[in-house]
Amino acid sequence: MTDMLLTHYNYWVVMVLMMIGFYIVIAQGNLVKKLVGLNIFQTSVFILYISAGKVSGGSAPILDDAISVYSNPLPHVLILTAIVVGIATTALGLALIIRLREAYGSAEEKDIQEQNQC
Amino acid sequence: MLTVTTVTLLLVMALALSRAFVGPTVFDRILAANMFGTKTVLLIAVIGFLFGRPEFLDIAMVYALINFIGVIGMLRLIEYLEDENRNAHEDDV
Amino acid sequence: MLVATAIGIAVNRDLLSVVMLSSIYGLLSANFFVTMDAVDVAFTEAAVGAGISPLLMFTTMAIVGRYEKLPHRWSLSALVLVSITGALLLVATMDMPAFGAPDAPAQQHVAPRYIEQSGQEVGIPNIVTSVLATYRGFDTFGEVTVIFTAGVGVLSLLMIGDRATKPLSSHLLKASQHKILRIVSKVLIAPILLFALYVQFHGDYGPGGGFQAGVIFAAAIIVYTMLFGLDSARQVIDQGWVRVMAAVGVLLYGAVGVVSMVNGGNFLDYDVLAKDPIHGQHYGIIVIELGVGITVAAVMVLIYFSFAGRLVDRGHQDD
Amino acid sequence: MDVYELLSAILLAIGSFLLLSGGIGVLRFPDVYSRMHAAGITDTLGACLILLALMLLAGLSLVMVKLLMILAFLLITGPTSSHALGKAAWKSGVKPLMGKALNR
Repeated sequence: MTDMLLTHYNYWVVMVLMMIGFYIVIAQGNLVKKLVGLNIFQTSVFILYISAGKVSGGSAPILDDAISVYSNPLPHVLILTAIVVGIATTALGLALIIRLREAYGSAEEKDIQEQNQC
Repeated sequence: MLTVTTVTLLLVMALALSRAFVGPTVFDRILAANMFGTKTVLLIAVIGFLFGRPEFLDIAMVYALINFIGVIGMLRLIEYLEDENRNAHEDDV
Repeated sequence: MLVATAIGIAVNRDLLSVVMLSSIYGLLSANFFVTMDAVDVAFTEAAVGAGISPLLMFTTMAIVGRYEKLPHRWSLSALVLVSITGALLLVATMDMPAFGAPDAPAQQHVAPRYIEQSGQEVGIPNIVTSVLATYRGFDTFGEVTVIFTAGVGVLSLLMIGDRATKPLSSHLLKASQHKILRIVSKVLIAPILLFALYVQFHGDYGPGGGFQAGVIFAAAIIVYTMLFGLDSARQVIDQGWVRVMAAVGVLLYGAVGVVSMVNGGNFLDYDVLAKDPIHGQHYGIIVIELGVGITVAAVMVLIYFSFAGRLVDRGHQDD
Repeated sequence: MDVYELLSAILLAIGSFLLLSGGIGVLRFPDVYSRMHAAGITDTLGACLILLALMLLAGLSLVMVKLLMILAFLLITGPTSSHALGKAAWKSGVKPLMGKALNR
C-alpha cells in the first residue's frame, strides 16, 4: 500500500482535485461558482496529462546537446492548446451567465428554475 | 544554497496561502495573491538554476507581468463594485 | 497545496475571494507544470490561469453580483455521488503505470519518434513547437478555429442591441485619479507588447509560441482598457478591425495549407514551401504561429471588450 | 569564480531570510496596512537580492539580461501595486488599527 502511495500519488492528487471540482459543479447553486468548479476539474485533467508525460530524470523537451533524456512532449502540446481553448469556452460560459442574469435577474440556478416553472 | 532558497520560497508561499484563506478583507486576499505571484517568479527563476536550464526565465518574466496586470484588474473592479454599492445606497436614501 | 486551495474555493461564499483563490490556484498549477518539465504549458497557464481568466470572472462578477445568495450547505446526495465516482477512479488508477516511469505506455507510442527525429525533420530545438505546428498541425488548426468560434459566440451573445457608445460613465471617468498607475502602465505597456513579439518569434528555440504571445499581447491591451477606459481603448484599436484580425489569423493558417497544396504537397505539408524541407518547415511554422497569435490576441481582446462594454452599458442603465 | 559563488550564497541566504520574515509578518500582523508594510518591503528587497545572486551565478550572458529585466519589472510593479492596493483599501473605508485597538 505504501508502495502504491509513493508511485501513484500524482493520480490521487488529480483525483481529489477532480472530485472537488465535480462537487462544486453539481452541488453549488451559483453559476459563476459552477464555472470555477469546472475550471478546477479542467486543471485536474491537465495535471493528469502532464504528470503522465513526465519521465524521471528527464528534462524539458527543448533539444540541447548536453541532455539525453527528455520528458514526453506530446501531452504538453495537447494541454497547451487545451488551456487556451479552455479560456475561450470559459469566456463563452461567462457570457451566457451575463445574458441569463439579464433575462432572469439572478445568477442562481434555483431562481432561474423557479421562474421557468411559473 | 539554491535548495534552501527553494524550500524557503515554498514555505513563504504556504504562509501567504493561509493568509489568503483567513484574510478578513478582500484586500488581504489581494495582498496574498500578489505576494504569491512574486514568490512564484522567484521560485521559477531559482528552479531554473537548480535544474541547470536557466533559459526558462521567460516564464518568470511573464509571471511578473501577469501578476501586475491581475492585481490592477482586481483593484479596478473592486473600486467599481464599491462605487455601485454606494450609488445603490444613495438611491435608497 | 493545490488541494487545499481547491477546498478553499469550495467552501468560500464570497465569489470575489473564490476568484482570488482560483488565481492563486492557477499560479500553483503553473509551478507544478514547471517542475514537471512542461515549460510551454506553464507559460500558457501563467498567462491564462493566473491572468486572463480571473479578470474575465471579475468582470462578470461586477455585472452579476458579488455574493452567492443561498447559504452554503453540504448536499448529501452530491457528496455520495462524488465519493462513489472518486472511489471508482481510485480503483482505476491501480492499473496505471508508476509516476515518472520511462517505460509507461504513454512514453512508447509516438513520443520517442518526435524526440529523436524532429531535430532533423523540422530543424527547430523546441519539440513542443514542432509537434504543435507540424505533426499535429491539423489539430492545432482545429483548435484555432474553436477559439475563433468561441469569440464569435461571445460576440453574438453580448453584442445584441449594441448600444451606440455614449460618453464615459461617471465611475469610469474616475480612472483619471489613478495617476501613478497610469504613468507606470504607460511605461510598461510597450515592453509588454515587445515581449509578446519576442515570445511569438522565439517560440522555435525556447518556450513560447503563438498561443502564449497572443494572450500576453491581449493582456497588455486589457490593462490599457482598464486604466484609460473602454472608449479610449476603442479609439486606439478599432473594434471592427480586431474582428477582422481574428478571422485573418485563422485564414492565414488555412492559407498556408492551401499554398502547400498548390505547391504539390498535402494540406499543411510545409516541406514544399521552400527549396529544401527544413527551410519550408521553418517558413510554415513561423507563418502559422503568426496566424495562431493573431487569432488568439484578437479573440481575447474582443471578449474583454464585449464584457467591458456590458459593464459600461449597465452603468448607463443605472444612472 | 569561488568568490562569486560565495557571494551569491550569502545573498540568497539574506534574501530567503527577508522573504521568510515577510511571510511571517503577513500572517501575524493585525491589519491590512501593516501586512502590506511587511509584504511590500521584504518582497522587493528579498526579490532583488535573490535575483542578484542568480545573476552572479549566471555570469555575463543572455540569462543575466533576462534576470535584469525581471528585476526591473519587479522594481517597477511591486511598489506600484502596493500603492494601488493601499489606496483602494483606504478609499473603501478600511481604517488602520491605531492606539488602543492595537493592544487588544
